[in-house]
Amino acid sequence: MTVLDIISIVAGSLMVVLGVLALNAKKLFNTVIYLSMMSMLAVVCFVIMRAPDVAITEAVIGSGLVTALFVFTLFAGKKAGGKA
Amino acid sequence: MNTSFIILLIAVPLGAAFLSVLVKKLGKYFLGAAIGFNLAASGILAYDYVSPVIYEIGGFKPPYGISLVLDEYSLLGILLLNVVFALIAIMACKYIKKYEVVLSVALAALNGVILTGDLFNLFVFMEISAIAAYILTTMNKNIKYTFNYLVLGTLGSGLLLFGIAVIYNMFGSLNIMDIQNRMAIISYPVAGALVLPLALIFTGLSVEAKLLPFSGWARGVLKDSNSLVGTLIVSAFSAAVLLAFGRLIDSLFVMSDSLLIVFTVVTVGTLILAEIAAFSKKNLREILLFSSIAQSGLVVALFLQGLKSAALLVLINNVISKMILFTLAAKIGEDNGTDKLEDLKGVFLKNKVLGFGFTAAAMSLIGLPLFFGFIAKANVLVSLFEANNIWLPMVILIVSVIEGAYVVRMLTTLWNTGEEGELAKAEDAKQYKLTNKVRLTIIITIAAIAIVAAGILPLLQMNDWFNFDILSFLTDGLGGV
Amino acid sequence: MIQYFSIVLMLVGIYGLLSQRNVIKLIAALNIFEIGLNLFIVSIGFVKDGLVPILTSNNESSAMLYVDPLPHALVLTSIVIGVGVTALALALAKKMHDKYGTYDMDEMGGK
Amino acid sequence: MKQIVSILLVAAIGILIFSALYFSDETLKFNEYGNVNLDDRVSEKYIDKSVNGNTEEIIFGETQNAESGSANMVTSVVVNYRSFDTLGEVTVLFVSALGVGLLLNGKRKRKNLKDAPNFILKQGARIIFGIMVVFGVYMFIHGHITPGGGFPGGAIIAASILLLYLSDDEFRVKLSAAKAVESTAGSLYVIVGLLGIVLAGYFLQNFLPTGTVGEVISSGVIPIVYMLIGLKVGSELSSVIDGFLTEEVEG
Repeated sequence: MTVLDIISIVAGSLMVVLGVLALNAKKLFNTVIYLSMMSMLAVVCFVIMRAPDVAITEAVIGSGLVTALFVFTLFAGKKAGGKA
Repeated sequence: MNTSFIILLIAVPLGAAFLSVLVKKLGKYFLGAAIGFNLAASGILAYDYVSPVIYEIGGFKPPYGISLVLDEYSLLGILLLNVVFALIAIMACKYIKKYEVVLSVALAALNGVILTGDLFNLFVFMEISAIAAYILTTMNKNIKYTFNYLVLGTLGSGLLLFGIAVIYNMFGSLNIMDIQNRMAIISYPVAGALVLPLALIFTGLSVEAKLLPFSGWARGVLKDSNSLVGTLIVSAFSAAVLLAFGRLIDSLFVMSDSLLIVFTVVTVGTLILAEIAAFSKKNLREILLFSSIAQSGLVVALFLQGLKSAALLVLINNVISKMILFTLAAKIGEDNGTDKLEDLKGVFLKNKVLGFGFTAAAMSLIGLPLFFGFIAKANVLVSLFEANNIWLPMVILIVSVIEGAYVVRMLTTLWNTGEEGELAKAEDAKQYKLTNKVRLTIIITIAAIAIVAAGILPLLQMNDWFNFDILSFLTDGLGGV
Repeated sequence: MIQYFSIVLMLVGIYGLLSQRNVIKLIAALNIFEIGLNLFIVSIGFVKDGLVPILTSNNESSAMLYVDPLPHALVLTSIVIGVGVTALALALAKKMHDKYGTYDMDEMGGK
Repeated sequence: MKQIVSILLVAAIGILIFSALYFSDETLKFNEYGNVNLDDRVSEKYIDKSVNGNTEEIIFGETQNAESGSANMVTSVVVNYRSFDTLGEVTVLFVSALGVGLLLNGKRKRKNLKDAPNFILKQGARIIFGIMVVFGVYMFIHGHITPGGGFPGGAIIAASILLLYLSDDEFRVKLSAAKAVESTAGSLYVIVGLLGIVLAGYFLQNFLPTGTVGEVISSGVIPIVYMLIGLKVGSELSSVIDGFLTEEVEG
């Protein structure tokens, strides 16, 4: 077992836990944050699998822009006065 | 023959889409030009067709580069698709406003779905056409159903990609022909190992092909759609997806017996259940959409049995007649504010030409003699009997009775105003509207005449019309001109 | 190892799609599924002791052992497609929230 | 109840997938994680750049005029060998940006931020904006020698625009300009493809000399195409962001 194996096991299991948490979160905002954390861990996994191109793309698009879009959607909902 | 036309079928509509964002006012003309170019190009390709062509994009030979395949099968596909697409765009041009770009992209993507010889490229084009379809369905103003469609469609294409990834892991290639060759080299049966990827690909494609139980999106999306969106989805989109489905089944599906049984049960189950559902519905568009689901089931079931030619005949019949039926149904719904059968007694008395077009298409759908559907159905039954298959013809015949029942009920209601036995009078239908549009009338008439002609001419010209191979007909009949 | 987790992630995504009725959570479930799928595709290209598939002044020959670059290219495409679909889905969600005042699909009723 | 049913269903699917992938006793097996022989795969030739019959080893900084001049093999797959997929991919983003625009259409104005941004925040964000844009441009121009490329580069540009949106109450991208960039870049991509037909014979074929592997000015059309992709992705994502950060004007 190398260090990378251990990191990948930790990251992988954390991702599964975060995924379940995201789906069962009470607040929608937490869902989004868990999703973003998952995406960040996925970046770690991509680096472990020697895929820097994919890692950069996932970091910028997956955990950056997509999270931003989710958050903006939620804020728009809050403002309209409906319950989130 | 200039092989560059193959790629231009995709590149020109894409270029038109990109350009029409720049000059918004000219969007209509760009779309028209793209459709016209595609019609002409597919005509030229058909006219010059001699033997299968493989177009290597980027100049890299397959399997390394992406290749487009133009054989009899895809030639038939692009002819059908481009003609149907053009007709729908002309008939429903008042809805196109603001959506020209989406339609151009959809045209490019559907051509790509039919032509591509690469699995991942197929996924990309499926996804483009699906996204175009999601955007088009927002025209219905019922966003909840569009969202349903989006979620199911994305899950489906995800599963398709999963299956493609497993195939790539096993065979190390993404080119369909190359995978086929690599399967042939392996001396032992590959069916066992292929169960998972084939199941994933089948599930992924069934979402777009509207097979049960993945067709939950279709009802919500189609039941109040207008004559552009609904007609495109039940004819053009479904034709392209089914053709891609057929190509994959033909080349990659090496199935174990149990897997074949599962797939057949799904498709035949779709056929039976959807026809029963269509029988129980009271609204014109709902009847048609369930009938469309049922026909998809039948086409895929025939592909699974290896009867490519029969499946293609059913597909053509379904696409052309559904185009007419759904356009008119959506138009009736729009003119009268409802498409409930009970409220539309005798609506065709207001406009007999359109009524006859509708009737011809409906007759062809159920396969009455003298219509094209009869040739298709006879071919299906004959080729199934030749393959020593007894139970599937039985199912098809029983289902045809159900189909016939609801189509006849639909037609009698739409033609007949009063009580039974009374002669229908045009005055009784006064409260309905079915406005006359010149373009619509001309196209419907021509299409209806084409259906009848394609139903009669083979009977007169060919001795073995019940055993008619559409693919070789295409090369001998058109290529040899 | 990552491969097992990626499949489990996809299953979590499917579970979310089956069990949730909230629009935002459905989109989140789709994203979880996509992350799992992307990890899976990259993992099928991983070669033990393979190098990053970029020629540099340290790894300067194509004869060395590299990981498979093709799945990386596929995943780049898949990520971008994913963000396109997610943006469209979120725009739909925003519209639905404007119309019904809620993100819960059950509360939206038949209309 | 629904939860339990879905858990059971998912568990069943999971068992099916795992048993088919890892526990099947067929001779043709799913290659397990890490145990992959690239000689069985098409990508072997992508690494050696030998699709068109090259037999020599590719050496960084020495080999000239290879069929694909990129040192980054992922880039050579994305922009040379499978460029058509990439064209499809930018089309996906194009259509969905268009769809977002159509859904959130109408006359729109900026949404007010909760706390009005102060002077330091505004100016600081502008400085960072410049650095980010330069980094994004660097990324897509160097896509053929370093990791990155058109998509992350474009996304970084979009992120820098997002920064301006968040730090400045009144900032708005000129949507018409974004559309113009997007449309021009997309059309130019198709035109590069068509030039391939005219100059080299096939759509999207490379028609420029590929130079020495590893140099900045090399690899034929790759930097051009990646620049177009970067601009296109950047402008598309910016217009998507604009759709989400504005609200319809009442009445």
